[in-house]
Amino acid sequence: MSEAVQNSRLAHWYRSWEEQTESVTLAMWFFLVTEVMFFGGIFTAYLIYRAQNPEAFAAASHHLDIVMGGVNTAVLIGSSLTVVMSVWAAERGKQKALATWLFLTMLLGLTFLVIKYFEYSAKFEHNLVPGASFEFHDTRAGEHGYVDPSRARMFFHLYFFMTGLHALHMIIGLGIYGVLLFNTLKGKYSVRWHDPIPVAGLYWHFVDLVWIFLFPLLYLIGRH
Amino acid sequence: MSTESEHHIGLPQYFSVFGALMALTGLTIWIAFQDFGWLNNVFAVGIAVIKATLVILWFMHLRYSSQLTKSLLLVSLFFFLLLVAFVFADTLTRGMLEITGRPPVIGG
Amino acid sequence: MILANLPFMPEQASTIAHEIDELYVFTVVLSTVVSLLIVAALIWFMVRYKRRSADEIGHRETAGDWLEITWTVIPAIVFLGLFFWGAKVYFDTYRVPEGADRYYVVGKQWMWKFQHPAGNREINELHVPVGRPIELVITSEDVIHSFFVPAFRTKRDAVPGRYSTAWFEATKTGTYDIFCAEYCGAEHSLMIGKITVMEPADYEAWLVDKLPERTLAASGEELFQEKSCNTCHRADSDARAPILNGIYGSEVALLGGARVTADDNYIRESIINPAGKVVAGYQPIMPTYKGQLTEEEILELMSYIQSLESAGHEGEGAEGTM
Amino acid sequence: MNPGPGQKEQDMSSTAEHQTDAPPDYLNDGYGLRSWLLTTDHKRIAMLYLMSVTIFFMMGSFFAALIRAELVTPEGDLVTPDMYNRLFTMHGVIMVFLFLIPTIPAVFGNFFVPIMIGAKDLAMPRLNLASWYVFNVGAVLILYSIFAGGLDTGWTFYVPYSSSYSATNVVTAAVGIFIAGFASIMTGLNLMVTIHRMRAPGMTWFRLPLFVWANYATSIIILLGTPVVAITILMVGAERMFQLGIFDPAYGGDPILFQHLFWFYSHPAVYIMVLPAMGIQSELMAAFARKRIFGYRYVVYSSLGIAVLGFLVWGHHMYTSGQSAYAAAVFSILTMLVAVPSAVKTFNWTATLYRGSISFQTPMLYALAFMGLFLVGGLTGVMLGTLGIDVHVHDTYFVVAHFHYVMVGVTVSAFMGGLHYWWPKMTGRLYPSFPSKISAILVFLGFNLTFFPQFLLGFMGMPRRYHAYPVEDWQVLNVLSSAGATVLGVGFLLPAVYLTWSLFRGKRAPANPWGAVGLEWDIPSPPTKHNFEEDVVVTHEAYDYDARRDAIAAAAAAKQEADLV
Repeated sequence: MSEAVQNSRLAHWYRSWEEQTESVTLAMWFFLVTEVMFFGGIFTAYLIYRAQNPEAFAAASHHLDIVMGGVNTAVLIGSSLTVVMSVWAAERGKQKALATWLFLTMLLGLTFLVIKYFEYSAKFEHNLVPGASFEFHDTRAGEHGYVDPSRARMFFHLYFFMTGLHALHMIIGLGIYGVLLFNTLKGKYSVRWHDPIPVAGLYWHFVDLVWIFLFPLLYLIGRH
Repeated sequence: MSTESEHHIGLPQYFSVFGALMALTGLTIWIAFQDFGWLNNVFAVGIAVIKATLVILWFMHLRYSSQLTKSLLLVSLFFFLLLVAFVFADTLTRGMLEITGRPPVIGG
Repeated sequence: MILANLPFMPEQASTIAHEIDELYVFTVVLSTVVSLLIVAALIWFMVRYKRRSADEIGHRETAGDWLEITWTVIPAIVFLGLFFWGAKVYFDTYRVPEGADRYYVVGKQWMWKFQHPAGNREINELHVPVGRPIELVITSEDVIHSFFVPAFRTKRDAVPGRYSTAWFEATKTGTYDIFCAEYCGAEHSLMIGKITVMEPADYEAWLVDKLPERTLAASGEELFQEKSCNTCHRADSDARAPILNGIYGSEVALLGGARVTADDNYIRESIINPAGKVVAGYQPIMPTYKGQLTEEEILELMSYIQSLESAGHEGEGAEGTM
Repeated sequence: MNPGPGQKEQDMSSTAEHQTDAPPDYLNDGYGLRSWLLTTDHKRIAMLYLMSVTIFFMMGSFFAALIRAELVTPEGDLVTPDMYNRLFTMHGVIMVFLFLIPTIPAVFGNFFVPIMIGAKDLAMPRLNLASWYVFNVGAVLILYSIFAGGLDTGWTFYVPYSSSYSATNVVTAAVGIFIAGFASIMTGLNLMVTIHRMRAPGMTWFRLPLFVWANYATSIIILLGTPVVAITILMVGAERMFQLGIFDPAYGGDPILFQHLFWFYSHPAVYIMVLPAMGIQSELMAAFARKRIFGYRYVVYSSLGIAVLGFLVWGHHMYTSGQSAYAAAVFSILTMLVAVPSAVKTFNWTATLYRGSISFQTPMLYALAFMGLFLVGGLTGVMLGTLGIDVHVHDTYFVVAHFHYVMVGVTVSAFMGGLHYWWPKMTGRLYPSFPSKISAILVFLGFNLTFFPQFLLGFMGMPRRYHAYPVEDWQVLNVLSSAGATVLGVGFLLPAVYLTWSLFRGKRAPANPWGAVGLEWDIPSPPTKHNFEEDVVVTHEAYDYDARRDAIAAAAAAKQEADLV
C-alpha cells in the first residue's frame, strides 16, 4: 500500500500512530464498560428472582437443552480463538490468513445463531414461550414437589430476554466482521495500520464473555 | 496493547488458553450433574470467572495493556456488584420491621 | 405548643406529626441560618472586593488545608446528626406498636377500599377511633398507589403483590383528607378520600349500625371451609399440612433449613405460590390458589388465620381449634 | 433564551472580511448545508447541538406553561386529566432526556474541552457527529410519540402502570429515550478518551481547568449509569410487546426492583445534569473574581466524590415505596455523605471571591444566582434525604420544588451563565450587556416566585402530578407560582432576542473580552478550524492570573479600545 494511503489513515489530530491505536483501543474498553453495566442490569434481575424462587428456576432450567448450550459454548470459545488468530495474522500483515480467520469467525458466529434458532423453535414446540400458550410441567426426575408455573415462566422471561439480547449482540458482531472481511479483501489493512481488527476482536471477546456467564447461570442449575 | 513489538503472544500460548477454556467448559458441565448442594453455585460462578479472566488477560491482551485499561474492568465490576449488593440488601431485609408488635427474630 | 400553629403547616392530628414537624422546623431554621451566613459573606465580598480598574486582578491565595478539612468535617457531622434524628422518627413511623387495631387498605385504580377488623367495608371513607394505634395493612390490586394522610404525616405505597404496613394514632377528632401520592393513571388526582376520627364511643355506635352480618375472621372461616383448606389443615390430620393455630407471627423452619417469620407476606405467598416456602417436615403438595381468590378474600382468610390463637391460651374472640 | 435561528448558522454570519493569510475562523471555514451537516469540527457540532437543545428547551417550557396555567384553578378545568398527565410526562421527558442531560457536555463540553486541554479536536470526531444524529433520531421518536397520542406514564415510567396499564405509546418513547441515551454515551465516551489521551504537553491532570474536570466526572457517570436505564427501559418494552413480564407481580416480578434499576441511573443522572453546571460555575467565579479557585484540588476531589458517591444513594427516592427500613437507613446515611462534596464546593466558591477583583457582568450575575439557588436546592435535598421528613413530603410539591431549584436554578442558570460567558468566543460577537443583565435578574426573580411557594404547598401536603387539588386555600400559592412562571418565561425569552440580534449586528468580539485566563482566551474568537496554529505547551496552573498579569492588562486595553461598556 502506498505510503500516502497509509498516512491518510493517521488522523491529523493524533500526534503518532501509537497514540491513535491507544485511543481507539481505550475507546472500545470504555464502551465495554457500558456493556458490562448494560448486561449488569438484567443479571441483577436474574440474581434477585433466582434467589426468591430457586425451585421454580431449577425446574424451568431443566427444560433447556444442555447439549445445544454446551456446543454453543464450545462454538463461541472457538470463535474467540479464530478472532485471536485474525489479530495475530493482522499484526504480521498476512492478508490471506487474516481473511480466512475472519471468515472462520463469522462462520462460527453463524453456527451459534443457527443452534440458537433450533433451541428457540424447540421451545415453541413445547409451548415454553411466554404468552397465551405457555404451559409448564416439572420434568425433573425424583420427588421435587410442586412448582408454581408462573414462577417458572419468570425464568423463561429472563431466558428469552438475556439470550435474545446476547444473540442481538452476536448479529451486530457478525455485521462488524462482515465489514472487516470486505475491507481485508480490498486490501485496506497492513502491518502499519490494522486497528479495526483488534478493536473488533475486543467486542467479540466481550460477547463471548457474556455467554460464558450466561451458560452456567441459565443452563446448569437444577441438573443434579 | 501498547507497542506490539516486544511482547507478541505466541501461537502456543493461544492454543493452550483455548484448550484450558474447553477443559473448563467440560468441567463445569460435569460438576453441574454432581450434587454438592449449595457448592454447585459457587463452582458454576467460580469456573465462569476463571474462564472470563483467561479470555480477558490473554485473548483481549489485557496483560500488556495500560494501567488505565486494567482499572476500567475493575471499576465496572465494582459498580455492577454495588448494584447487586444494594438491591439484595433491600430484598433480604424487607419483611423485618413490619410485623405487628413482634420484633424481628433474626437468624437462629 | 409553638409548632401547632405555624403558618403553612398542615394540622397535627397524630402522635408522630409533632415529631416530624419538630425535625422539619429544626432543619429549615438551620438551613436558613447557614444560607444567610454564606449569602452575607458573598455580599460582603462582592461589595468589599469590587473591581477597581479594568486590569486589576485578585490576590494570590494559598490554599487553606485546615479550612478545607473543617468545612468538610462539620457539614458531615451535622448531616449525620440529622440522619440519626430522622432515622429515629422513621422507625417510629414504621414500627407498629403492640396491640394496634388492624385495618386493611386495598388501593384500586382510582379508589381506596377499607376493611375494618369488625368486618365493615368502606370505599374512600374511613372511620377510626381517636387515641388508639391503628395499623394499616396496605396492598393494591393493579398499579402502585400511595396512601397519604397529610394531617397524620403517614405515607405508604400500595404495591401490588405484597403487603406494606403503616400505622398512626389519631390525637384529634375531625375529618382529614386522604390522597393518592403515587401517580397511578388517569384519575390519580381524583383518588382522594376522607378519614373521620371519632370518639371511641361514637365509633362503636357507628360500627354497630353499620355492622355487616359477620366479622372478617368469620367470613374467613367460611372461605376456609368452602375452599376445602380444612381437608389438610386439620388439627388432628395425619400431618399432611401444618396446623395453622398460632402460626401467625411465629417463626417457621422451612424445608432446606431456612427460618422465616410467618408474617402477612409469608401467608399470602403460601396461598399464591405454596411451593415457594414449604414448612419443614411437609411435602409441597398444596395447589396454588392464584386467580381463585380476590384480594379481599385473601384478607379474610388472613384475619381468620390470625384469629386462630395456639390451642394453649384463649385469644380474644377465638373459636378454639376446629 | 438563546439563538434559535431557524436556518443554519453560516448564512447569518456577516460579510466576513477575509484576512488575507490567516486561516478563516471555523464559522467561515466552509459554507453550505453539506459543510455543516457533515462537519467533524467539534465546534460546529457543538453549535448544531446548541440549536437542537434550544428547540427542545422551548418545547419543554411550552408544556410547563400549560401545566402552570392548569393549576391556577383548583378544579383543573383547563385540560382533561388525561391531557394533563400527558403534559407533565412530556414536560419531564423532554426536559430531562433532551435538554438537561445532553446540553452542557454536548454543547460546551464539545466546544471547549478540546480547546481547554490544547487539542485540535476530540478523539473521535466522526463519533461526535454521529452522536448528534443519533440524539436527533431519539428526539424525533420521543416527539413523534406526542403527536401519536402522547405518553402518560410520567418521566419515571413506574411499573406496573407503564408496562401493563398505560394505553399510550410507551414503547415508542422508550426506544426514543434508549437512542438519546446512546447519544449521551457517545458524547461521554468521546470526552473521556479525549481528556485521557489528547492533553497538550505540560497539561498535567492538576493543571486542567475545573470545567474539564467536571466533564470528566460527568463522563464517568454517563458511562456507568446510562446503560442500566437502557436495559431497564428495554425490559419495560419487552413486557409490553412480548409479554416478558419481568416486573409483573403475577409472575413473582417485583415493581420495586424496577424502581431500584431505574433510580440506579436516574440519581446519578441528576449529577450528570448538575456536575457540568458546577464546572461552569468554577470557570465563572475564577474569571470574574480574576483569582484562582480556592482549594482547587478539593473542588476536583469533590467532583470525583460526587461521581462515585452518586451511585450509592439512589434508595432515597424509595423511602415510602415498601423498600425495607434497614435499606432505607443505609441509603439515608450515604445520602448525607454525598451532600458533603457539594457543601465543600459551595464554601470554596465563596472563598474564591475573598480578596478577588469582582466584576458584575451578566455571566457573573448568573453565577451569583447559582450560589443562592444552589444553597436552597442543596439543603432541601438534605432534608429530603432525612428519613423522618421524607415520609411526609415524598411525592409532594416539596420534591417538585427541590428538583426544580437544582435543575432550573442551578443547571439552567449555569448554562445561561456559560452561554453568556462563551458567546463572544463561540460566535465572535458581543451581545448588549444591559438587556442581558435585565434578563438575568428577571430569571432570578421569576424563578423564586415560581418555585418557593411550591415548598410550602409541598409541606402542606399537595401531592405531585395532580391536575386538580381539592383544598381551597392552596390556590393562592398556586396562582403565585403560575405568575412566577410567566416572569420566568419572559426572562428566558429575552436572551433568544438579543443573542440572535448580536449574531447580525453585535460588535466584533476581541480574543479576550473578559480578561480571563485560559487556553480558550488565547486564541482568536471565533477560533480557527484547528484551534491552535502552533503547538501548545502549557506551563501554568489553571487560573494563574498572577503569571498572566500583562496579558490581562493587554486584554483590558483591547476591550477599552473597542469601546465596550
